[in-house]
Amino acid sequence: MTTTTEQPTRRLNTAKAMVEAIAAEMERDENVFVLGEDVGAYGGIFSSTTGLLDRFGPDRVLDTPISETGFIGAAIGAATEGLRPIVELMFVDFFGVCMDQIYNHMAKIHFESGGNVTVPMVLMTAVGGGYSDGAQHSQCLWGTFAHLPGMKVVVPSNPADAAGLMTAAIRDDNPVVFMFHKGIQGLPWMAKNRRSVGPVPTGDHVVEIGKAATPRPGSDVTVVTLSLSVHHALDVAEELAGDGIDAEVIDLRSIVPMDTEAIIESVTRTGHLVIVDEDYQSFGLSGEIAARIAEHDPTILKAPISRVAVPDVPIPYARPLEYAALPTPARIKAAILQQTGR
Amino acid sequence: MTTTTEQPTRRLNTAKAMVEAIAAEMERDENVFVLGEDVGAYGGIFSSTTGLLDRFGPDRVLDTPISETGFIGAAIGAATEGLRPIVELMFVDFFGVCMDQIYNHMAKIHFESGGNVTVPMVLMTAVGGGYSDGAQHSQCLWGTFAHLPGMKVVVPSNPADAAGLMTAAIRDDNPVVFMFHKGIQGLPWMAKNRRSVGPVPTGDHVVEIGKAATPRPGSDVTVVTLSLSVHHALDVAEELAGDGIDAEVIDLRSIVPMDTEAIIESVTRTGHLVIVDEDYQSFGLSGEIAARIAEHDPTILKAPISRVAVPDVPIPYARPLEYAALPTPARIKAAILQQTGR
Amino acid sequence: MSASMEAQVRRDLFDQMVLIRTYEEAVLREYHADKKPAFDIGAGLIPGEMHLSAGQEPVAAGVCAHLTTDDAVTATHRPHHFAIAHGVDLQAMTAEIFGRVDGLGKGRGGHMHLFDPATHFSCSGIIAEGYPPAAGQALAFKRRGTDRVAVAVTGEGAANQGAFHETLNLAALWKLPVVFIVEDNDWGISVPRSASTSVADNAARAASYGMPGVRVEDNAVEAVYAAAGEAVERARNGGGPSLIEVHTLRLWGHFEGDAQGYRADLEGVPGKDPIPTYEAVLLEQGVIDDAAVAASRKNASEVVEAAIAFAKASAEPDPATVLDHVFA
Amino acid sequence: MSASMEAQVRRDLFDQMVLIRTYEEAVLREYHADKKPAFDIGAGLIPGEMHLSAGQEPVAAGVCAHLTTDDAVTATHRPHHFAIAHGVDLQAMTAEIFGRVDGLGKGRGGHMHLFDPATHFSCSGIIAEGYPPAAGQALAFKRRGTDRVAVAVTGEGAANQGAFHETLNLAALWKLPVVFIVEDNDWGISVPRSASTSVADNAARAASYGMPGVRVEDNAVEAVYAAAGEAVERARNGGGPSLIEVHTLRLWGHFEGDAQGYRADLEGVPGKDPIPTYEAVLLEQGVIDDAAVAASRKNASEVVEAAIAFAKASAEPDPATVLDHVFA
Ligand SMILES: Cc1ncc(C[n+]2csc(CCOP(=O)(O)OP(=O)(O)O)c2C)c(N)n1
Ligand SMILES: Cc1ncc(C[n+]2csc(CCOP(=O)(O)OP(=O)(O)O)c2C)c(N)n1
Ligand SMILES: [Mg+2]
Ligand SMILES: [Mg+2]
Repeated sequence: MTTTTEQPTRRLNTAKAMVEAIAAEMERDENVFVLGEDVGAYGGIFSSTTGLLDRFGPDRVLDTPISETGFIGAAIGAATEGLRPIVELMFVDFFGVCMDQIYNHMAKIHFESGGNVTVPMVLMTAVGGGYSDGAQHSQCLWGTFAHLPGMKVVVPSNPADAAGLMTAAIRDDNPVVFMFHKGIQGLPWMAKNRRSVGPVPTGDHVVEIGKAATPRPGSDVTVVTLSLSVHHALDVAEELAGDGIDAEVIDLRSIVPMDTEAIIESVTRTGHLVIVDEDYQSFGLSGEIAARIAEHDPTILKAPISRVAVPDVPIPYARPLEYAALPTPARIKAAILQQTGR
Repeated sequence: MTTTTEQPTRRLNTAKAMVEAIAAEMERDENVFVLGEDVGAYGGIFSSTTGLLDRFGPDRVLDTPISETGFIGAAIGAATEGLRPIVELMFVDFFGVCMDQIYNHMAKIHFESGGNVTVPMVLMTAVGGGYSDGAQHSQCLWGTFAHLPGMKVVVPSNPADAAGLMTAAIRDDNPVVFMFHKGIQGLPWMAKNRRSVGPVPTGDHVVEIGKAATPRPGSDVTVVTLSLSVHHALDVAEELAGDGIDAEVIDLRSIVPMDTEAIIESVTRTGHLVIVDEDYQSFGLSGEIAARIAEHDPTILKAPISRVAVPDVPIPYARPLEYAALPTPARIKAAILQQTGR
Repeated sequence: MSASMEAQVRRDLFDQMVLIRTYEEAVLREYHADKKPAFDIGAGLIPGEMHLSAGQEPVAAGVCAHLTTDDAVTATHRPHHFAIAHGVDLQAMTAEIFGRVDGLGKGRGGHMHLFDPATHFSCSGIIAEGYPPAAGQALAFKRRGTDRVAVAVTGEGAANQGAFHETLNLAALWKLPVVFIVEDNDWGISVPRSASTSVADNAARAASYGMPGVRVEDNAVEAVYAAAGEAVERARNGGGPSLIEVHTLRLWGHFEGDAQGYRADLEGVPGKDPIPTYEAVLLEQGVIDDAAVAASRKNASEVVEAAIAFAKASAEPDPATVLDHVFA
Repeated sequence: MSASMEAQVRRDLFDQMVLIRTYEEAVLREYHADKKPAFDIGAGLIPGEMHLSAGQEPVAAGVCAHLTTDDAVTATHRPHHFAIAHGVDLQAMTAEIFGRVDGLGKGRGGHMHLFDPATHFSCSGIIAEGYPPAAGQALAFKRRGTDRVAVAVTGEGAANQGAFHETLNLAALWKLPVVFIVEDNDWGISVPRSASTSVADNAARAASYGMPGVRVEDNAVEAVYAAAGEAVERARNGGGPSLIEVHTLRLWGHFEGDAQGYRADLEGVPGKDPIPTYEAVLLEQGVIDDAAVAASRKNASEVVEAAIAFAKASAEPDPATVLDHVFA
């Protein structure tokens, strides 16, 4: 089900890759439609819907009032009637105004109905900091969503995965939360990670939800991460390769389901684990990874694990503070060095 | 700062202990007041405010409309002006309609103001299942709150702690989320845990937030838990003591801050860890405990850890299903036996 | 108005109300049957919170008389009257309330979480949060070019929740075929409407959204029927949403076990029961006779007892299936 | 009305508007100064989203003229005009926008998170979520028996958020001393009010809560002043809350970097600038002369540049302090 690498590719940024995937599904299935704030003429604040209004018209690309409970709830109702909405929550930070629809309804209706009602929808939302947007506009919060059962949580790190996971999410009969990082959209108005543009397979490109990728194999230490941090980890790993440190980088791609096997397989080989997570450190992703290892076999760890995450502080505005909180390459490097005893 | 055991005590159920603590602080400080749905004449759906209206009148005990964003937000604004509100969210399950006020405002204002504004308030809320109240009225969700920085999270298991932690919470200059389990309130209309009534010290009884208790010391296995599950763990530990298994039971009492030292000290001695958590298993409390051990020293674990939590399923309605999901004594016992190789 | 109403419609409204009441009385009986002598909410064949709709039959009967099972209804924590009036299979619904495998949700949902795709019925235990999905169902109906409508129900207490406001604005803006019902039974648990609502009339709030709003007084089933008829018609014809508030009656406690110590008006309540009132009117006007009343009750009783028997005969879910149905 | 208004009040309104505009122009300059040639939101001395209030000066000036720093103001993601008009220390505010240690929040908050206990000023980047805390401030003022009032500000887009509804109901129910302001600048980012709001007038929504509502047209500062005067007076005298919607103008983009390609009315915008308009009226009526205008601008410029210089001279926070201030 995952990407066939033989397919021809074209180079797109992540935003464009998402849009293309959405457009292809809209072509394929008239039940697919998009709604959210500024998804129409504006094309999505983070360019996740650019051009869709022109292509599909206002009946299938709906700008909404600033009523997240109202319109996400409407998407849920529409999904229970067989439509396949893609609804955007502009920043994940706004989940607090509409979480009841998300976790008590979107995520539970299928279960409460004993499987009789399906809720096939995608809730897409922008995550991440690094550009001084402050404590209410810079969070990742994937741990918050992953803790609550009934929704898949997908977190791509690059254009090809964004496209392939978006396609998978739209075709999934379950609610899927699709969290894209602003820093890899390739936005013209934000510093771009160089990997925010990359090859995207043409044709029917689907990335299976639940399978991690290993963009860099290695033998000395396992770096488990996701989203923008994948690129920081890869940059650091490349740099340290010159010093004879061979770091493996695992890109989780989704955390519900999470590819526990891939993590355990890698750590069993390397014995060293660094978790890099742009979400808050405690009670989140890094803990869950640690627990799955500790449940499996704590002796695969040759040293205490390292967590490079946001240290339980709201994201500060001022750049020096924000970058002290974020999982920067410098912090990742320090953790790898510590793991490898250098 | 914690309970002096020499103090004279009286026997109260947990609900009454909470009410007494609130009343004492209302007497002491006219800035303390209570608001929420049905906190007045009804006395709180789970008896957390019984009698307060009669004692303090409608100016200090305010029934609210069913507008959680509105009245929790109002409590926040009042707190920034120096009042000390105790605001009740009737069931924690309803957090989704008001989480923005809680986590983006209550929990962040102090930080965003650089420490210039304080938000001294208590958000108290009922948690827990076990009486077939279904997927939207049976959750614990402490992991959700603990993941988000800026609020303390207190989870008492018995009358004395409920009183002492409530007093501490009201006097704390930070927002404190106070999560009380319905099953230990001692409600006349619900099956009572026998320990829902217990001795409560009279006089100025404060339990420091952040310190775990060890209601049962032991040497073979550490059971880390909180809230209602403490009692199941103690019951099982007592039973297994007859079989020569000496289980230590740690009652966390608060998870932000969490008494990591107490956990590590114990596991270092026993080498075996069972985490019992009535919240969802993944991305929550059990993970965080595992991570703190793995960060400290994974070799203190002589065996893979055991998690007895809700297995990432919405709480089912039907009793056989609900009890298959809850951390029952039977599941706790099985985990301890597995840890101890029996 | 009643004079001109067809006798059959009036008889149907009466029968519907009788059926609902008979059901609620049977649930009441079963719910308490094995919670004696000490009430324990978690014990017995029907555990958990139980919000019964006795007294509010006129609302469900009057509204649902205009619907087919192609239309959608989203109800509240107090959902039985609407489920019954909308034609949800009574046996599957009852089995769900008993937590059995033949229940609508195979025992996963329970009394506040009844989902029936066959009749597009659903409900939610979270205040006012059934409103937004109803708008979405209406959106789906509209996009598909059908004339189907969605009905969304909430209480007067819930009308102060943000979701109420957001959904009314959205539905009006998009001219969705929704009929919003507010059941004003004067109470939100222990809080009277005067302590929750800054105005006397939620129907008047419809003006905030540019939609028609009416308030039906006196729990009058025929007035509900008339108002709902207009609103459903408008929605079917592309005229957009409407709001109907009905001043109804909570005949019993908020939930079972509620002693209602807070309720000053308690003494007058039984006298306001809408069913004897309506029965007397219909008898007086010769629309029904004593035999018809007896037949109505007998039929209701048979149907209800069959549903209860079905539920009791259904198996309890196997604990080994606890992880089923989290994902499709 | 303007004829009868004291000349000094009118001059003060003008000066206030000039000060605000001068400030926003200076922030605009500094914000873009080091983001050239390629705009990068995260770069430069002032990073992050920047929502400037140019064009909306009449609202803040007209409302805050009735307040003292004992009163509270909660503003939005677009907070500068209200902060300035309410008397927040300009230097500490500017230092915060520059992310410096002498800022209101020691660099933790930023432009959308300005908290000033000295003037009871705060704001929030979450739509409409400043409304509920304002009600709480008003509750505190009322409980203490003071005549202080709380002003809560939001945009017309935000008026469709649930928090708006909940807070208006609560404030009306409890007769809290709040004045609710809706700044209708026709747009919520790229969405025109016709695509977000089912009615033409948010002031009319006040009726849903039994509170007075007025709409001020034409961005008219003196009409705002008059309406706010009444509303503040009512609140101080125990008359409860009011709602004022002002039809104002978003002179620039939603945030800096917004090319406004979606905005059909763009051409006409500069001509609607409220400051030259008001200046012309006051000049014509002899309330001010050219010298006064020049003095107003010069004073504003000095104050603003001093604030910017102060901010630039303030130190950046030490990364080692990143964990400070999470808890008191
Ligand atoms: C968001 C939310 N808040 C609170 C509750 C608890 N609750 C359940 S029913 C109820 C009262 C509802 O009153 P109303 O809307 O008038 O409906 P009624 O019970 O009278 O039918 C409350 C407060 C809830 N279920 N959801
Ligand atoms: C709950 C929430 N939803 C969405 C946003 C993103 N957002 C920021 S400003 C804005 C538009 C606000 O429009 P309006 O209320 O009219 O204020 P204006 O910007 O015009 O001053 C939006 C949608 C937000 N900050 N909070
Ligand atoms: Mg009611
Ligand atoms: Mg606007």
